[in-house]
Order: sequence, then structure tokens, then C-alpha cells
Amino acid sequence: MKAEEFEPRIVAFLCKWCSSAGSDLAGVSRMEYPANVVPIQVMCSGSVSPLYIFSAFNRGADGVLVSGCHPGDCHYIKGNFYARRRLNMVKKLLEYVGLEPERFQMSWVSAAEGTKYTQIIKDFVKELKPLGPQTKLRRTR
Amino acid sequence: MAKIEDLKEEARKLLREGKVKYIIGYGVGSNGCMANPVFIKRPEDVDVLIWDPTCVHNLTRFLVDEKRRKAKEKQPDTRPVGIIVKGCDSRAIVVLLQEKFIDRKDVYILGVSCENAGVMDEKKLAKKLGAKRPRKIELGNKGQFIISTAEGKIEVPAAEILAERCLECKANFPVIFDVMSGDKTKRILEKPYGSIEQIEKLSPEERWNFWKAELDKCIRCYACRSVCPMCYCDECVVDSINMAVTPDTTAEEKADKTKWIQRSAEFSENFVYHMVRAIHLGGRCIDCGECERACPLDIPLRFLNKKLEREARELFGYEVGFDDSQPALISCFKDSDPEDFIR
Amino acid sequence: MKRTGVFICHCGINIAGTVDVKKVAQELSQHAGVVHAEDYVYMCSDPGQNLIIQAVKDKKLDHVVVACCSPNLHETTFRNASKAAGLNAFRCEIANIREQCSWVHKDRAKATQKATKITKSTVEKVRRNESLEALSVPVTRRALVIGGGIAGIQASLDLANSGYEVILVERSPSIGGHMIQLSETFPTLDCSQCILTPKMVEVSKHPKIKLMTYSEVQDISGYVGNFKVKILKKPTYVDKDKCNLCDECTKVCPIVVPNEFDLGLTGRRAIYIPFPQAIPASYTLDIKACPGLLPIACGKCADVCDVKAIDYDMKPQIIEEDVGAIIVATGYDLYDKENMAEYGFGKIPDVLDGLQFERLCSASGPTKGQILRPSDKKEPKEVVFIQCSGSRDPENHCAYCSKICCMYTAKHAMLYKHHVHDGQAYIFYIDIRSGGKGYEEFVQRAVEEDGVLYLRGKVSKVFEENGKVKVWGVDTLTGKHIEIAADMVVLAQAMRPSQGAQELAKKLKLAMDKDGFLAEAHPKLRPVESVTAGLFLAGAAQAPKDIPEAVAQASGAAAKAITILSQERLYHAPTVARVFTNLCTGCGMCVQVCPYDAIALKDGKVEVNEVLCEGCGTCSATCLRSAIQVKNLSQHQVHEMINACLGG
Amino acid sequence: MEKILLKKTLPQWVKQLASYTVFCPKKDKEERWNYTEIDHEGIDLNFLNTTVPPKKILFPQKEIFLEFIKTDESNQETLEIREVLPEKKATVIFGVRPCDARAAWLLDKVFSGEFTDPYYWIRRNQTVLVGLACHVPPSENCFCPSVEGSPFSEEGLDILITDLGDKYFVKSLTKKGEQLIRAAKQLFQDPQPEDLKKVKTIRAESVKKINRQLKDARAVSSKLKGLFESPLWDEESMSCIRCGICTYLCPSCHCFDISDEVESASPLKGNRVRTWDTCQFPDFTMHSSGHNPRPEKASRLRQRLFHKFQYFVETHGQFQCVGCGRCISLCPVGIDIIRVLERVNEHGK
Repeated sequence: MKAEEFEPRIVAFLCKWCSSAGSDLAGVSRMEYPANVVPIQVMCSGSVSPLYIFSAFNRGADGVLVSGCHPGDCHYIKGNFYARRRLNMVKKLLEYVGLEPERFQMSWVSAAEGTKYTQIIKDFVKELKPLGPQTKLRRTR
Repeated sequence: MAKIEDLKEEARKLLREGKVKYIIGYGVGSNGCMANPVFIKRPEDVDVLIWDPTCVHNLTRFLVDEKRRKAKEKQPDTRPVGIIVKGCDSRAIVVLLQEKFIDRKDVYILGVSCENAGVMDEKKLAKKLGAKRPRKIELGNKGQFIISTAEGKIEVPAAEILAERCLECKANFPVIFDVMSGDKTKRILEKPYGSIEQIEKLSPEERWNFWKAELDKCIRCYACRSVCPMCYCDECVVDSINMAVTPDTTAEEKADKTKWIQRSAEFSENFVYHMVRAIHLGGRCIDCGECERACPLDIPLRFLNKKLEREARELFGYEVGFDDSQPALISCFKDSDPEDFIR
Repeated sequence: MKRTGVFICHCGINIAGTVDVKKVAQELSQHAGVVHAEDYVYMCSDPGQNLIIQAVKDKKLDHVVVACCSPNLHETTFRNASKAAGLNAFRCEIANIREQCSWVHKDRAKATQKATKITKSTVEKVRRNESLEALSVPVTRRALVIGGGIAGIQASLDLANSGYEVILVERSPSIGGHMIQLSETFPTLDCSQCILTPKMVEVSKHPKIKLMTYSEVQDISGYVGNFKVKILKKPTYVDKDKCNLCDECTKVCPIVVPNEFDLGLTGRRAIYIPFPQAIPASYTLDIKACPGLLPIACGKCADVCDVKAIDYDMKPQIIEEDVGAIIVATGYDLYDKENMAEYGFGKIPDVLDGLQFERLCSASGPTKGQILRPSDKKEPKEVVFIQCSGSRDPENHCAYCSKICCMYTAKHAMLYKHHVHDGQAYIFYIDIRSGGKGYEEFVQRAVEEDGVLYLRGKVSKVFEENGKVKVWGVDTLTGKHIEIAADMVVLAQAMRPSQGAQELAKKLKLAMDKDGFLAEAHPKLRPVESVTAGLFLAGAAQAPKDIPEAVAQASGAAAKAITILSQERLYHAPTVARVFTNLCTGCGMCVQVCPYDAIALKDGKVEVNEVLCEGCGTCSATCLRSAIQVKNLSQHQVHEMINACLGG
Repeated sequence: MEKILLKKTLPQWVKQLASYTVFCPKKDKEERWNYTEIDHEGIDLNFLNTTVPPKKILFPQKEIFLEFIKTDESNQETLEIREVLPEKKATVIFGVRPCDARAAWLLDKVFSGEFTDPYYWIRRNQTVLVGLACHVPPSENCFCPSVEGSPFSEEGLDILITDLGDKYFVKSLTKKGEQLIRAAKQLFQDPQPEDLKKVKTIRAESVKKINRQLKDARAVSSKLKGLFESPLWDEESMSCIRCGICTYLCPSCHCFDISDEVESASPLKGNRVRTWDTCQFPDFTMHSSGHNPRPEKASRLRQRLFHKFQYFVETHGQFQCVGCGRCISLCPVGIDIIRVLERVNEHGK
């Protein structure tokens, strides 16, 4: 499939208090971004288990995004700090086994950063398109 | 120089005085020259204990069984278990203590130092010997291995047949013990991560092809997790039996349980299994190399764990297996943790 | 087989404009376990809600998904509707296809596809939800107020007058805070002490207020409605009930140390009363200054005390109190002059900060209200006031505006002129910020009636030169270099969170902003609440404020606290962590990560205190065996949502 | 039919078998032998034995039984089921060790009888097993004679090849075998008497070279019965780590699990698959109630040995062990089936 036709499928884990709210704000402000991302709202980025990320790729996600509150802004005081550690390890591991680094990303998006959220999604989709479909980890059949 | 006699003496004493339930150690095996785990209950059996470069096993794995057994007993025998540990094994005990899986009073630790050597690698040895069959292997006093074969004795510099992990060992003597035999000789590592650097330096695509080929081979016999002292979970998260069943759990609920991976030993599923295991061992693996040794298809699993060991150290300054009072890698953080990868 | 109903809202054209709602409904009707799917123009309208209630009854639905706007808006609406239809509230979930879909996409086909996925994943989630009832706990109907400044005093009085017991904790020997040090207050110029002392007295006499001065909060545990507080009561070595304020002790005390109340402009004895109207009215023996009690090195004060009020054996006490709500009013300190390299590091005796100048003006001050400069006790004829000293200077000092300096500097200049009619007051300023009732008029009055000279520009250097304080500056309006040989300089120092507030904030698990001020739960909509339930903020601890603002926020905080204290029981979301005991190995990692200390180890397994748990789920991501998971957002549910998102 | 084939012409023979998929042991980069699909140049019978037995071809670790699709249009459920049978392709496996072939012969017994297993038999019938007799034991732990096999046993094979140095002695044992030889008959000559003599001596030699043995296996088998409750199992299983190596890599172990692997929940779509399973996994006997009748590794080790040396003997008259020694060589903790059975011999009456 040619890169320009290819529409990456992205799963985004958004924390309820910052990133999901930020994404809501993007909506309220009628900003536009590609429809490739399907959001899953979690309570806190700290609750995103590595299992979610492996599982998403296993089910054929072309990209996975985890987004939480900025350090210090976590609604649960420090959940995002644990997420930062845990998911850094996951990222390093996935790169080590040869998955394209672009496919797994993490961001801090506050409830006030609708613009930032929009930009992140635009960039993410832009970076994934040239890579084509993620077939490495995907369950075949 | 570590002497098994010292340990035997101590072991005999412990058993005679009933200070320990039994002693987990190494004995002569029946498969070539390799040692076997032995479990000694009577002082008169202590003589079967051996210590030589074929004592590769991480015996702390059997503390997991011991805990399960104890949990089932009506009036559990609360005496400690005596166990012989090398440097790496002792770090496993540290982590087990750190994670409160065992209590210090549950174990009587008979430490033995690998000094300047370590344990041998069966495959390297076989290559070295060709057709010859090893009968016995000893550590010579010049840090060389003395291999007795039917065709006579051969001397080999330890480094040539040492297990890779021993060449990258952080502390080749026990870091925790009740008694210890041998000296705390610290080997200077010029390349503590040599083995994984050969993979790190590959291009992403080459790395991918490498791991694809390796994990394709996996038949999911689960020897890696079964032999691992850190894989002490009663049920592994990737096993779909992983759910609490009560008398009123409905059939629908039973059918509707999390299946992170499917039973088929196919790459996609093998991959998730090995990634989950690697991540779960991040900041916990003490590099005893057992998973890799046990793997019947020689998948280089150590490379996964060693990589995360390195990241834990370089990203978070986290050293595994030296301090049982520190929190686990993922249950603590620093404000200064790197976030260059975050947008 | 679960029977789920799906309801897709057009939201007029807000959703239907970009999302083909009919198609979504049709797709969903084919989704396994969905037995009813329909769309309607406004689901949140009464007829819309009735559609849901009717369908639940007719089709025997056991789960409901409403695909509409963000759950933050109408989740409650639709959960109540489901309740009205006889379902448990948690059997209803919202699929956000407006803010996160129709409003951000133009391509109709793609938006529709995405809306379908979002809705499907919500179906997969809701059908695995369990019925839950809100948790409830009894409330301890008492409050703790930390800080005895004007904000703390106001909050305490409001709470007490509403009939709730209050424990007011103040770390210094007397309440009153910085306000009691002030001479007059802007814009009315009425005497600060005159308006504050009545409130202080009211506090001390109030039957509902338990005043604990010379005390500090040491530790806090528990949760909203049921906090346990440990308070350290430092020994004053004086029994305030016996003390008759005869003041004999200070006369004999050989030790003199700088007097905090006068900011070091005067001295005090080791045994002292901070100021005449101190509350409680009693003396305190400053043990750091005293030659010592073990063994008693001097003992003069005890000797002269006829009423035997002095008790050298007084020991520190830890007092435990149960409260339901806490108001934090720890106030501010001035940014230390010693940080001001350009203004002589506070080493020049005649360079004062705002509070010192207040003392100079104050009738009860070191000079009994005469303005005399510290160095030679002469009346200064030329005084330079420098605004934004340490404020609005991100490179070297504080980035923020301390807000009150413009006003009090105007006040200072004015007071100076009232005392020294032939004197000249200069004010260096960057901007004049005089927003507030009567504020601008006040500034004008300073200029017009009292001839205060405002110079727009920053002072580059202040230094001593033959008995004068030289001030170099630039008037940015004329561009002229200005040099003034002043007799005295007054720096409007920036406001900082008070000393030790940070440590306290950590104990209380309060978030702080980058400057160390306490963070409110929402900058606009929840300005007096902290991120931790049951803890409220008042006064300058949260941000620089003047008195009326501090008082207003204090009353607001009190009112917020009352919303808790006035309840019999408190309700708490039941979507909390649950332990699968058969999988737990008791490694305790979850215990370590829990931000609320809601998890504890008990004989080899962990237990969740459901009232403490906020359901963040960090524990579940940490647990290596998925042995702890959040109700109605289990890993299994997320797993199924992932599948649905990826169209499989 | 007995023939002689010159070693150098072996590739030409394989070339004639273009219509077959051909497997033969190849070294992977970890230097383990592994059955790999090859072309005629790849053929090479100079190997020891593979880690994974040829059972992986006759009884693959994953076998799809059927596909199902369930659509659910507003309560109109329709369930569509399609049987999936193994792909038809004639196959030859070169270099099957007699023990592994014997294991296949045991599997034949398991998968026939009252219920014949179509999946197994389709693969079995389309596969020709070309065996290679063992000059020297391929493994330190070979003990086939002790369990009624031999380095040149013929059960389960279609052809048995014996290496005579520069040539092979090729004996066909079935029609399938003969066809294979006929496919290139010009390459084969009839054996000379000295060839036959050489075969005899080699065979006599080869048995002697085997250095492990289990005395009187039949007696062991009859003694097992009395030892069901023996403490022996606890002692011997102390070091067991409950992994699946001994069984997954056993040429004659054949336990499996059947599960539905769902591709998509809606519409419900997936496969019913058979995968290898092993009595050594704790969840092998786990009931859906959570109860597990074989919770201890002792009972699982006992099960393994009882199955191989008692139950199987009762039902099929044979040991379900062919003495390949894989479980001994590959066990990470040195559990040695011979040693355990010797202890059974001592204990039992």
C-alpha cells in the first residue's frame, strides 16, 4: 500500500484529568486533526500497564500514544512519575527489539493544551504514514 | 580459595543440630559432568555436596517451591532452609527479600565465592573438547579450569569456557550470607555489557530480524520462567487461567477472561510473552542466566534482561540485588528521571 | 448474554453534522451483545432521556451506552436516567463522540468510523461493569486551621460562628500574623491593630475555638471527613493562666536578641511577650536564646516571678486531634533583602524593607511612630521607595508580581509625608497596578495631595556614600539618568510562601506551584480547594494577596469546609482498587506507589482502604501479577476496549 | 527391497523427489539440529539428532481444526463453521533416527483405534520417513535398547538407511518407501554380500557403543503399580521446575489442548485450534472450578512416568518411551528418567 493512502490506526491512552480534558478542549475550540486516533480514557497515566501497549501492537495498532499530566500536575500527585519510568523502559525495550521508535510515543498534555494535543496527533500521524502498516508484532491470520 | 569442605562442615553442623530443615546444594549429576541440585536432610548425606564450575544452577529458585510447600502444611516447620549460593544467586535472595517473598529468617545462606572464575558454559566446553567427553571439571589455583576426560586432563583458561554472564558479573561473591567460603575477589570488567553491545550496535532492521528469528523458535515450554527465581508468581499474567474463581463465578465470566496471548506458539504471541517477561524482570533480574541456559532452543534471553538492567542503571541509577531495603525500580521515581522521550 | 442498549445523540448538528449517526446506530446494532441501538436529536433532553428509560424497560437492557458529548458534561444526567429505569448507575457509560470526534474532524466517513470504534469500545467496557454503590463514611465535625494570621483568624471565626469546633494552630507565640505588624492599611488608612485586635480577642474568647499557639502540625493521616492530626506544642516555660503580665521577668533577663516583631529594629529579652496585645496574653521563654535550663544557668526570671508562673520543667507535648476538614493559611514572608545584590544585600542600615518601614510608622513601633532612620535616629528628609524589589524579575529573583507592593508603597510614601511634611518621597516603579476598590484613587491622592514623586524605571544601584544612601536609576519616560542622595531607602520586597510552608505542604500531600505557593484544585472554578479532598487554602499561602482578598478567601474556605462538616456522612466514588488475594504475593510494590497510602500489607497480602483510594490505578500497572485492579476499569476491560478500538 | 546408493548420488535422489516437500536435519546458528525444509543440494545425513523431534511435522504444535464466524444482526444469530484439514502435500523426512520413528509408530497407536484422528493421519499418510541407523549414539543419553528399540529398529519407518562409509545401504520397509526408491531407481544398485556383512557388523558394533541403560524395564513397569503413593515421587521431583521441556521435546508425548482463538469479538470470528500441552504444567489438570487434582509436581512427575511405563503398556503393550535421551540431556535440573526408574526398581517389590 502506498504511504499516502495508508491510514495508521492509533490507540491513545489519555488520563482523565489532563490529556482527555485537553483533547476535549481541542474539540471545544474546534481544532482539526486526523481521525486516526481512537482514545481510551484511563484515570491516570500511571495506570497504563505495559501489557496495554504490547497488547495494542499485538492486535495490530500502527501506533500507541500514552498521554498524561505534566510532572507536578498529576491529579493523583505522582502517578505520571511512575508512568514516566515504567514506559521509558518499555520504549527502550521495543526499540531494542527493532520496532520503529516512532510507533510508541508519550506526551504531557494539560487540560489547557488543546493546541498541543492537536499538534501531537498531527505529528504522530505524519510520522507513522511513511512507516506503513505495523506488521511486525501483529497477530497474523 | 572457596573450599567445599568448609561448607560441608557447616552443613553437617546445621543438620546435626537441627538448625535447618534441609540444605539445598549441588551434587554429582548423571548427565555428563554437570552438577545437579540436591536436597540434603540428613547429616550423613552431606558428603554428596560438591562445588565446581559445573554448579551453574541458581538454587534460590527452590525457595519458591519451599514457600509453596510451607503454605500447604498444617503445622509448618518454621526452621530455615540452608542454601548454597554464588554471587548472582545471593543477589536473587536480596531481591526476594526486597519483595518480601521470603523472610531473612527463612534461609540460612551458605555463600561460596566464584573468585576470579565463575561457572562454565556447556556449549563453549563442548566446542572446546570436540569429541572428548568431560568427566570432571575443577577450578585450578591459577584461575584455569582443569578438565578430566577419558583421554586425560586438559587445562583451559577459565575465560575461554566461562558462561557469558560470569564474564559480565558485577560481584562474583555473595553479597548476603550467613557463612561464606572463598575470597571477595572483585573482577574488573572492561566490558560489563559486551554481550548486548553487539546487538545494540545493529541497525533497527537487523535487530528486528535477529529477534524475529530467535523468538520464532520459542515453543513456549516456559522453561525460562519456570527456572527463574523472580518468576515466583503463582500464576503468570499471560496464562489465561489467571482469574479468581469462586463458586458463584458464572460460565460466561469464566469464558470472558483476559487472554493477553493465545496458546499457539506463534511469533506474535511468543513476542508478547517474552516482552512481558522482560519488562517484569526490569530492575529485578540479577543475571543468573538461568533462563538462557534452560532454554532448549538457545534463545538468548539474557540479552533482553541485560538490556533492561543496563537501562535501569543508566536511566535511573538503579542497581539490582545489592540493597533489600530500597524500593523496586518501578515503585519509586526521581523528579529528575529522564523524559527526553516525552513530548 | 448481556443485553446492551446504545443511544447515539445528534446534538443537533454538533455531532450529526460530521458523524453519520444512523450508520453508527446500524453498525452498533450488529455488535455482539447489543440488542438495541437508536439515535435521537438531543439525548439529554427529557424526551431523549425517556427514550433510554423506555428502551431499558421494553428491551430488558442491562447496560446502556450513550454516545454523545464529553462524560464531564452529561454522565450524571444519563446515569440518573438509567437509575430511573431501574439500572445501577454504573451500568451506564458515555462514549465521547463530540469533543473527541465530531468537533475535531471534517471527513464524514472517517469521523463516522472513529465514532463507531469509540462507541464499540465503550460497549465492551460497560458490559463488564459491575453494579456499585457509593461508599460512605461518618464525618468528624471539627476543623483544623493552620496559621493564625488574618486569613486563619477569619476562617476560624466563620467556622466557629457557624457552630463548628475549630483548632487554630499558630507556630509563633501569638496570633496576628503580619497584619498585626502593620501601621495603617490601604486604601482607608485605618489602623491595622485597631481593626485586627478585636478579632484576635474574639478568637481567644470563643468557646468553639481551641487556640494552640507556639505549636506546629507534625503529622497528618486519614482522609476527608476523618483526618488525624498530630500537633507539637512547644514549651513556653510560662503558665499563661498564672502569669499576670507584671513584666518583671524581662527586666531581669540578661539576654538580648533581635526582636522578630520589629524585624530586628529593636531587641527583646530571652523571655518576652511579642507585643502588648499578644494573644494569648502571656510570656514565652525563647529556649534558643536562654542560657539554658539543663542545668539552669541563670534562673533570674523564675526568681522574680511572684506568681510562680515560670516552669522550667515544661516539656514539648504531642497533641492528637480528629478533624473533618483542614484550612491551610500559612501566609507569606518577605523575600530577604540579602538576596538583593543591587540594593546592598540588606547590609546598609538605612535600606529597609516594607515591613520594617511599617514598624517605623507604627505608633507601637520602635520609634513610637516617629520616622527616624535606624543608623543615626535622624529624621530622613529624602526617602526613596523601590517597587518590584525581587518581583517581576525572572532572571534574578521571582518571576511573578507580588501584587500588593504598588498599593503599600503608595501608602508608605503617604504616611511618610504625613509624618515628615517637609520631606520628599520618590517612588521607582515599573507599572502601577492599582486594581481594586478605591485603589486607583488612593494612588492619585498620594501624587496629588502628598506630592509623592513617581519615577518610572528600575534602580540599578544603591550604595552608601558619606552618610547618605545613593540611589542610581533611570527615568525611562525621560530617558534621563537619575541620581538621588537619599536619607533612607525602602524596598517593596517580593512576597514568598512563608518559611516551612513547603515541608508542611509535603506532610499534607498538597501540591505546590513552581514558586512554592500552594496549588488550588482549579485556577478558576476551584480557587479555595486543594487537590486533596478536605483540604482548603486561604490567604497568601496560595498566592500574593492583600487583606480584603485574604479575608474573602478565608471566608470562602470556611464555607467550603462547612459543606463537609455540615454532612452526617460523606460519599466517595466506589470505583476503587480491588485485590485478587489468590494472586497477591505481598511484594508491597503497590503499597509503595499508592499516592494516598490506601494500600497496606496484612499477613502476606495487601488490603485496600476503599475510603482512602481515589481509584487512580497506578497500583494495577505496577503489580506484576495484575493482582490489584480498579473496579469498572479493570485490565480486562481495557484489553477488550483495545480490541474494539482496533476493529476486532 | 534392499539397495545400495552411492553417497555422492544422494542429492540426485532427492532431486528426483521434486513432487515432495523434503525435510532433513540442519544446524541453526546456535548449532542445534533442526528439521528444515531443503532442496536437493541441502541434503546431508551427517548429523546427530535434532532437539525438536520429527513429531513437529506429523503432529504440529498448532493444528487448526475449524473456523467459526458468528454474526448477530439485531438478535438474528447465525453461526458458520468451516472444517480446516491439513494441507495436502507429499512429504519426505530424511534422517529420522530409529527412536523417533519408533515414537511415530507409537503415535499411530494413539491416534487410531476407536477414534481415528483425521488431522494426524492426513499428515502421517502423506509423509515418508527415511530413517538413518545410528553408528554411534547421537546422544550421551541414548538408551533405546533398554526400552525394546535399537539403533536400527524399523518400526514406523518407510526406509532405513545404514551408512557404509562411501555408500548407503538403503532398505525400504513399506510401499511408500519403495515408491521413493523407484522415483530414482537408476541410482540404486543391488547390495553385494560384503555390503550385507558390513551392515551386520556395524549394527553389532553400534549397540555396544550405547553407554546408558535401564535394566529390566518390564519389571520396572510392573513395579510402578505398587508405588503410586510412594515418597519416592516427592524426593525425585524436588528439583523439578515444572517446565515443559521433557514432554514437549519427547518424540512420543502427544498430549494436547483444544482452545478457541478469537480473532474478533464482534462479529465473533476465530479458530478452534489444537496445541501441544503437557502434564508437567500445573494448569494441565486445572478444573474450571479452580480445583487441581494434580497440584504437586510430585504427582506430575509420577503421571509422566506412569503414563510412559504403565498406562501405555496396559493399553498398547509398549513403553511410551523410545530411549532417545532428550528429556535427560535437556532437563535444566538434571532429572534423569533412567535414574528415577532405577530407584523404582530398588523400591518396588
